[in-house]
Amino acid sequence: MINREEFRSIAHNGIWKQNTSLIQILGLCPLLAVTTNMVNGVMLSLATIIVMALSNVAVASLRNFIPHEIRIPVFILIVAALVTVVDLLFNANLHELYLVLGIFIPLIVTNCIVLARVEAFAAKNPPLHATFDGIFMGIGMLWTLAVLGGLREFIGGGTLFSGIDLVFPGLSPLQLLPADYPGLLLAILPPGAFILLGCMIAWKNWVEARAAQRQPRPPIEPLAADGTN
Amino acid sequence: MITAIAIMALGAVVLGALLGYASIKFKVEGDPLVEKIEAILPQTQCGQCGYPGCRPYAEAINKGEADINLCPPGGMEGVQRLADLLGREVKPLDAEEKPKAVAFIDEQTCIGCTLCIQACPVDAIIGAAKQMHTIVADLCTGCELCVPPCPVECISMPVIGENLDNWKWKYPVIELKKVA
Amino acid sequence: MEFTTSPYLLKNASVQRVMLQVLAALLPGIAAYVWVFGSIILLQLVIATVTALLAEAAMLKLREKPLGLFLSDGSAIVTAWLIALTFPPLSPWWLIVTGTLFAIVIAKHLYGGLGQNPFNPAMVAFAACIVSFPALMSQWPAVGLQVSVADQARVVFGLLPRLDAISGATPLDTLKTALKLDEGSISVTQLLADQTVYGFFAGRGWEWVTGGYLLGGLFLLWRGLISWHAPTAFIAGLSLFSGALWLYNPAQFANPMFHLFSGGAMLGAWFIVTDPVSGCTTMKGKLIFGFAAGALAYLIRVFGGYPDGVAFAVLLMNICVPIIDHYTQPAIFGMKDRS
Amino acid sequence: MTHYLFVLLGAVLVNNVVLVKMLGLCPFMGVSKKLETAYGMGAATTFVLTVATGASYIIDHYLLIPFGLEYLRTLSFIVTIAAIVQLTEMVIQKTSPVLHQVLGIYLPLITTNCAVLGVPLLNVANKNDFVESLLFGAGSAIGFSLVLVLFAGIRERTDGADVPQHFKGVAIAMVTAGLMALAFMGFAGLDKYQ
Amino acid sequence: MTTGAAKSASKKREPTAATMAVRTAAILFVFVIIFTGLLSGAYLWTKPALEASAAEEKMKLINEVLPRSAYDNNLLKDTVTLPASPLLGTDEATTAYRARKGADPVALVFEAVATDGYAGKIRLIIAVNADGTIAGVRVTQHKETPGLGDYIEPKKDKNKERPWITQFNGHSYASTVDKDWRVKKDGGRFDFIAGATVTPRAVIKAVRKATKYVAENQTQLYASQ
Amino acid sequence: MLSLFKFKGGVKPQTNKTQSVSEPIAVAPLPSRLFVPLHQSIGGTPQPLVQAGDHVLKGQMIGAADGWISSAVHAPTSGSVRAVAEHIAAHPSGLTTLSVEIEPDGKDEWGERTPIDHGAMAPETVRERLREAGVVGLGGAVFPTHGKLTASKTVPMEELVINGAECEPFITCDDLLMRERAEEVIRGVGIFRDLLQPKRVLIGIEDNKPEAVAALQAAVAKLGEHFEVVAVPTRYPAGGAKQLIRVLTGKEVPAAKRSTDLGVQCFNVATAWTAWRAVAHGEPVVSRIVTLTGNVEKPRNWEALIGTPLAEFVKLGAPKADTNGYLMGGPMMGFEMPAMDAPLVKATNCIIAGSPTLFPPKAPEMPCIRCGECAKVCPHELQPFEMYWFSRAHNFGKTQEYHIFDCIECGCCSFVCPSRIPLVQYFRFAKSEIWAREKEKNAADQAKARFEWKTAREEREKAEKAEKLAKAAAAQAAKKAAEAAAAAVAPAGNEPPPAGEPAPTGAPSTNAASANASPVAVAVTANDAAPLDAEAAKKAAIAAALERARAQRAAVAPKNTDHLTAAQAREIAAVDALRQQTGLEAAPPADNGETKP
Ligand SMILES: Cc1cc2nc3c(=O)[nH]c(=O)nc-3n(C[C@H](O)[C@H](O)[C@H](O)COP(=O)(O)O)c2cc1C
Ligand SMILES: Cc1cc2nc3c(=O)[nH]c(=O)nc-3n(C[C@H](O)[C@H](O)[C@H](O)COP(=O)(O)O)c2cc1C
Ligand SMILES: Cc1cc2nc3c(=O)[nH]c(=O)nc-3n(C[C@H](O)[C@H](O)[C@H](O)COP(=O)(O)O)c2cc1C
Ligand SMILES: Cc1cc2nc3c(=O)[nH]c(=O)nc-3n(C[C@H](O)[C@H](O)[C@H](O)CO)c2cc1C
Ligand code: SF4
Ligand code: SF4
Ligand code: SF4
Ligand code: SF4
Ligand code: FES
Repeated sequence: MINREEFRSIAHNGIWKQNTSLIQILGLCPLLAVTTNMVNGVMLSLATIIVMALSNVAVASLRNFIPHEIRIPVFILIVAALVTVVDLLFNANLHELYLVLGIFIPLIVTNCIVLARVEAFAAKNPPLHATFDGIFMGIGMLWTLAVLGGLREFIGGGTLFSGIDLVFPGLSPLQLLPADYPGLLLAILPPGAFILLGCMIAWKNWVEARAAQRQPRPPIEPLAADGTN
Repeated sequence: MITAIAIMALGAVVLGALLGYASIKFKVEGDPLVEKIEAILPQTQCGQCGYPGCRPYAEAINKGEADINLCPPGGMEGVQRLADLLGREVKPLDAEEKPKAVAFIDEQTCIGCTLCIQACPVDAIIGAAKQMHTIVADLCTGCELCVPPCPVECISMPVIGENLDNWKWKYPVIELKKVA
Repeated sequence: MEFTTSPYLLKNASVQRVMLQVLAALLPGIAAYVWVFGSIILLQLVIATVTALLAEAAMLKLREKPLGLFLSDGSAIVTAWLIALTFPPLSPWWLIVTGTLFAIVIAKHLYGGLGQNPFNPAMVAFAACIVSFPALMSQWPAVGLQVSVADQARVVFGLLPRLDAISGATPLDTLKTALKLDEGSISVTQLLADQTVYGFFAGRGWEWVTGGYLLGGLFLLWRGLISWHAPTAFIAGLSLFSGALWLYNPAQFANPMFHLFSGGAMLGAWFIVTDPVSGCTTMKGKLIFGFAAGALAYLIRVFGGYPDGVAFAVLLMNICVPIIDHYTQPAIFGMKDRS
Repeated sequence: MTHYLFVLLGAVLVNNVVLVKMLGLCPFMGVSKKLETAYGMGAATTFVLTVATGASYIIDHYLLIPFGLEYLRTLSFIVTIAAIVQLTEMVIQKTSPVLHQVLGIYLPLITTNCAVLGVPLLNVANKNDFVESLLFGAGSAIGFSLVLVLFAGIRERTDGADVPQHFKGVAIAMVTAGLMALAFMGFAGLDKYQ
Repeated sequence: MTTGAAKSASKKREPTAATMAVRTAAILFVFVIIFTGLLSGAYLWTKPALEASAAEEKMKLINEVLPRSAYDNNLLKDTVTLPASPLLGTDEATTAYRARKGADPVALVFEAVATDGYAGKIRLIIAVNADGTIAGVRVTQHKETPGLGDYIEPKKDKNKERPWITQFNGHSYASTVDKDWRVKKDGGRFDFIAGATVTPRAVIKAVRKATKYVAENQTQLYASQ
Repeated sequence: MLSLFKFKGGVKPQTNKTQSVSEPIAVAPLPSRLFVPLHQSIGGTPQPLVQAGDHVLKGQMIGAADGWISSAVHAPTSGSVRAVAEHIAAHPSGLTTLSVEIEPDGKDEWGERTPIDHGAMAPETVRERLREAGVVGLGGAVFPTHGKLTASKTVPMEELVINGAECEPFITCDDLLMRERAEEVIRGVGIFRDLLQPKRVLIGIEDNKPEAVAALQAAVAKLGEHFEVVAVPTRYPAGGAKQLIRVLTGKEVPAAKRSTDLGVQCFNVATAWTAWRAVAHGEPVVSRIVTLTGNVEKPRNWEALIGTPLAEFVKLGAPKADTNGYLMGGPMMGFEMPAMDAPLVKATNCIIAGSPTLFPPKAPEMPCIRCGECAKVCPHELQPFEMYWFSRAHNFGKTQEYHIFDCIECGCCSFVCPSRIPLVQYFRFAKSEIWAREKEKNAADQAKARFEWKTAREEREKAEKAEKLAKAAAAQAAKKAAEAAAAAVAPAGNEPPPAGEPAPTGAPSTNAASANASPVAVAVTANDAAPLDAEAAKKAAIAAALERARAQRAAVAPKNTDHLTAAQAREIAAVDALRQQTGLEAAPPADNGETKP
């Protein structure tokens, strides 16, 4: 099956090391287009996670029956069918959110991450690994979308969780800044999305650089490192 | 539901047939990428990459079997250019970058066994059996393949230092760092 | 010897000298501005300058560059002044500060600071702010405003509420709004006959300010700091389009003089499309850059969503600069007949 | 006639797929490091996108709508697009090695370009007729190529700039794209006369 | 000779174009059957929910302009087609919904378009009572400047108690004189937000023309099938 | 009067020439030691002809020209050779070069001098004499003069331009030469004229040297020549060959062409003078006029021996106390001498003592603000800021797109840059990187070709061995077959293939050219004459490989030399010459195939 080590490496890859948005720079359209608030971003990520997990399973299980020449059309067929199912589910159950997310639900099909993972991982690995890969890649995407969405709505309007009522009808958004905060609208508009994502990538670079600087040291205090684990 | 399946199946048959047909009809041999990769490799033919020459290494890279950081003569710059070409991540070189050197045969010691001639991949050594051999420095790529076969260890690899012929103007910037 | 390579002789020139002359060239325009809209602009200039220098210093420190050398080059001050001059004089202080920070930090220093920014920092500030705060950015005080400078300063610092009475749309904005009014209820001709809007040959009061910029621009031209190509082409682009539509229907479209001497046109022509860093560098490129910027500025002014199009036009052309420069390389010595 | 011109120009500038509609961003970021490759990608995308909008329109109007199968849109569109892409690639590879050198490596990437599926879907959403659909498709593709090439031009230049360490590479490219999007906001409202 | 031999050998290994076509088609066929089947199943399963949510969406909008208690018929079934009209600002036929209580007409819910918004068309849904007064107006689609002209949407309006768009309630074409159908700045009765007068002007104009349309055509509208 | 043309750009730095023209040229005293570098001109490095301990006479050849583009070197005075060893070069790198160290015996005794009458001799002989006499361009480029004295075969020679512009600040050696030795200069020009047969001879002198103009005009009149002496406007770099040609003739010589392609040739006045001395007096180039100026008490021009160490030379001018270094050449294009024992060479026209007041330390470099000043003054109408931008980013491909090899390194751009960027240094850096890469690439191509050849040869040898075995077997089989069925001819006809089959494999499949070529040859030979088969196949393969090598070279060479500058071309010429000399050029396949036992 899957051992702890593999699981950890898959999780680490998905969430940080091979993060789709910050490292692979894939799946940018949903990342930038729907993150006008956090809720949109999270919900679209959830949809993507479902599609990714399912399509990874499907491809990983069927991989031996798919001839090489038509693998791309078949992969796409599988992904598209799953996406449409998710699309129908959203439409039926979360109709208003469905309207907000618009064509970005069907566009999960062309989300490069999905196909990239299917090609790069699912087509070469057993189903269980593939499922986890799909889920963790999705989680990696989810947290970046959540952070970007949160940043954008906070800077743009001083709120958090706006649009939550579309998912949980009873809840209402948080107004974090005073109501007379003028709001830097730019953050919510396309330019803001690009610039803030640029800053997030720079932040990730900075974190990595700092980690790399510290790395050579470990041998000095191996015990402490063990202790924290 | 039946119409849906029928229509999609029809589409599938048409597209599938087209694709299958085309995949045979329009098949092409060879891969131009290998040529491009090979053009970046330094052609030292030294085998330090673990492949018998630059071409096999290029093919291995193309197939995804080999990493791009295995060629020491190409140096970091070679890795960088391969990474650019292939869209892969730049990795540090998997060995030390050596200063450029050429082989030198100590003519006093050479016994004319011709073993080095056979080893040299670029025919940079001239000489006949039982005669003293010489290395044509201009042709020598510094691959060191001739060193091990020599039974009397007369081949050394002196480093080519800086001279008026290979001297280069230096990068002028003294990076402006905070002075105050 | 301290020096390493030839040439060992250098002309006595420096970036600081260039920037100081640009600042000097802005003075006539500023004087007219004070005369027309009051001295509150001086406060805004100070706010912008201080913010710009602080932001520049902070960024230089973060990037470990020599502070003194770059702070004294004056380029941040040029940017700051242009921001202050393009923002409404009664903008709240934080608006100017936000704009300036945006210009210096994002548009300039993320690209490596002086000389390396592909976009005009001052125009980035303007565009970012008008997109974010359209209401604040389109309200100008009426000419000959009867409010004391002290009270105006209070407005700027938010101690007095913003009085809608003291500010309104600019002549350009009024014109544009009029275009949208009921079928022909107000024609441009009527509007331009209105003395509160129209002065001698352009927006009332604006003609003097823009005239001041023109004077400054001619000074720069005389000093050889700018070439004639970009400003002339900009003016040509703007005049050609406005002139054509004006001839087509003078009741709906204002005359070229109005367009040239209202809003940011003159400042744009002489100080903004001439920005060496973010503009084209070849002569042909400068002509294309200027002409297209003028034409786009007009289209955005009249048909687009924003009252003045100079900033967007310049930014749009900034995007094209590398490509234009690439395709307008002059023939070099000995290669002329070939191309 | 002017209507169609406005549709085309609107798609190229005012509603630019990349900077306004935010579609096709991955190739926009990925294939813009060099001017040459940007031209190649632009050409390939323009071809596929235009063909895809036409094909999608036909499928939608002559297969899906008559049988009430609108829910199969995504599926049928994307499978068709994938097949078109793969066919194009194979044909070009065989018939014109030169063209394949130029476009070859970009073609497979197009399948995962959101714009290629997004534009046909937008056509459906906007109820465009056949000519409008084609123009919208071509306009979007031209808009994509245009900003891609301009972006590549700027990136080649900023490559030489002294960008702060952590912003080097993609981060500064994102900022550049942001400022380009800001500039393109200047076109806002220019399409209301159409 | 060797190459020839190699060629024929490789031919044996590789299928001909025709067989390959058949094989690919078959495999794709199988996959398509499976996944389209899956998809169609999902569709049939969710279909009722889809239809319900579409209807619910429409009703939700209508409920905003017309209280649910005001009528008792199924609006969505009692419709009339309005041809394109300059008064409505529409350039294609639209559907109007007729609310009735018992047999009495209560109100007409229909679409109108303000053509001269600051940034393009503003789409409205308007409910006009049978007596000509406005029951409610909502904006369904617009491109006005966010943060400036978008206060016509109650959600974006800072005034949550009495959003700007509710000012129309109670006005009617007959009772409100022409001069009053203007923003206060132009001497009318409607509020506006300084710095963004274009938008309210456009909406007011559109609503006025729409009520005029209803006033002129009321009887046919309720009568026709 | 001739109507002058203009070149774009250029600058007007302070000329600082008056200091060193008040005194006439003086002959510098014999130094205690001379270090004569063997490599003093463009082209092949001369081979040393002397050894430590040899006694030499003044003018005796100590280094023989190596190849056609190369020039001989001579002993500047009589004395004994102390060593032939590495000595620091007059070069910005501070590296050493093979030099002949001579201890003068103080007699300054000439060796044999054989004047010739150039009018009575074949042009080749005259050119050979110039080559033997070490006459090289003294205008700065030190290109062997005889190499420039062949008119183009296709373009008629229109103008001969003589460069007396001397546009760099501080330098006055040509000025004084023209004033004092005008007649000999004009006679030297006469030699060039006779060799090149131009329609007109134009002598260009900057208009800030009226005395020189007058002196040359007088000499021209006196000798009854029809040379035009023209005063050209003073503007740096009016003395650049291409600028002067432009000003005097209106022609623009592109970087990719030689001026002879446009029917023009250009020589410096001092070159003309040395040519006259070499021809009419048999004196090789052993000394030259050097301006010693700058931060010295006694600026003036000296006729100094080649090889004089800098330290001994500058003493003549009494440098002031705050002197902090010495420039060779002018302040615009010169470089700082790396050490006080570096020698004067043929290229040394001027030594400037520097001081902090004369050349203040450069203010810190700022980033380029793209103001375009540099483009305005660039005489080659380049875009220096773009070249700078991409050089700085190590993007060398782009620098070439912006024509970096058209840059003549005149320094005008650095001179005006408000950001005080050492632009020229960036360009030099980029150029040397590009050259280095080009060299590496050529080496790689060569290595690849040779490797392929070697692999092919090995395979062929293997095949030959196999073939020999097979043939033996086949012969046996044939014999048996003949015995078994004497009447049957058909089987014998069918037999050869197995024998012939290895032949095509002998041609490596990796190699298209030989694969195509050899089967043809084999097809003919294999069936007709079996015994000749091996020989023929081998020959065919060799021929094919030769052909391929030639084709490859033809295909590659033009690509690499397409965008070469004159300087690069020179470099290649030098290498080519070297190759030809060592006989390696033609070597690859054939030679090795044979040397192999
Ligand atoms: C960027 C920008 C966006 C604007 N958007 C709107 C808008 O959506 N609706 C509107 O009525 N006015 C808008 N305006 C304001 C108009 O240009 C104009 O100033 C205003 O409508 C005039 O009305 P006033 O009489 O209230 O000043 C905008 C202005 C700017 C600068
Ligand atoms: C910028 C520049 C300035 C030059 N100035 C002079 C000069 O003033 N006088 C001169 O004789 N050669 C000058 N030269 C050298 C000439 O280009 C050219 O090499 C020379 O005139 C050819 O003659 P020669 O082969 O006899 O040296 C200069 C070269 C350059 C690149
Ligand atoms: C291989 C080679 C051959 C040359 N042949 C000629 C020639 O035939 N005629 C000529 O005028 N110059 C010839 N040149 C020299 C260049 O033209 C020379 O660099 C230039 O005249 C010197 O002018 P300057 O400094 O501008 O360098 C040759 C250069 C090379 C490298
Ligand atoms: C003629 C001239 C015009 C300039 N125009 C601008 C301008 O429009 N906007 C700006 O931010 N800086 C301007 N600058 C200043 C400077 O170039 C600018 O700060 C750089 O873009 C910063 O790298 C100008 C400078 C000069 C010399
Ligand atoms: S290590 Fe490099 S040079 Fe050596 S054989 Fe491998 S690829 Fe060629
Ligand atoms: S001589 Fe020796 S080191 Fe040089 S190329 Fe041949 S084998 Fe390599
Ligand atoms: S003169 Fe200097 S600052 Fe101006 S463009 Fe040239 S290199 Fe840049
Ligand atoms: S050094 Fe080169 S780039 Fe600079 S001015 Fe001279 S020729 Fe032009
Ligand atoms: S997510 Fe849209 S192109 Fe990648």
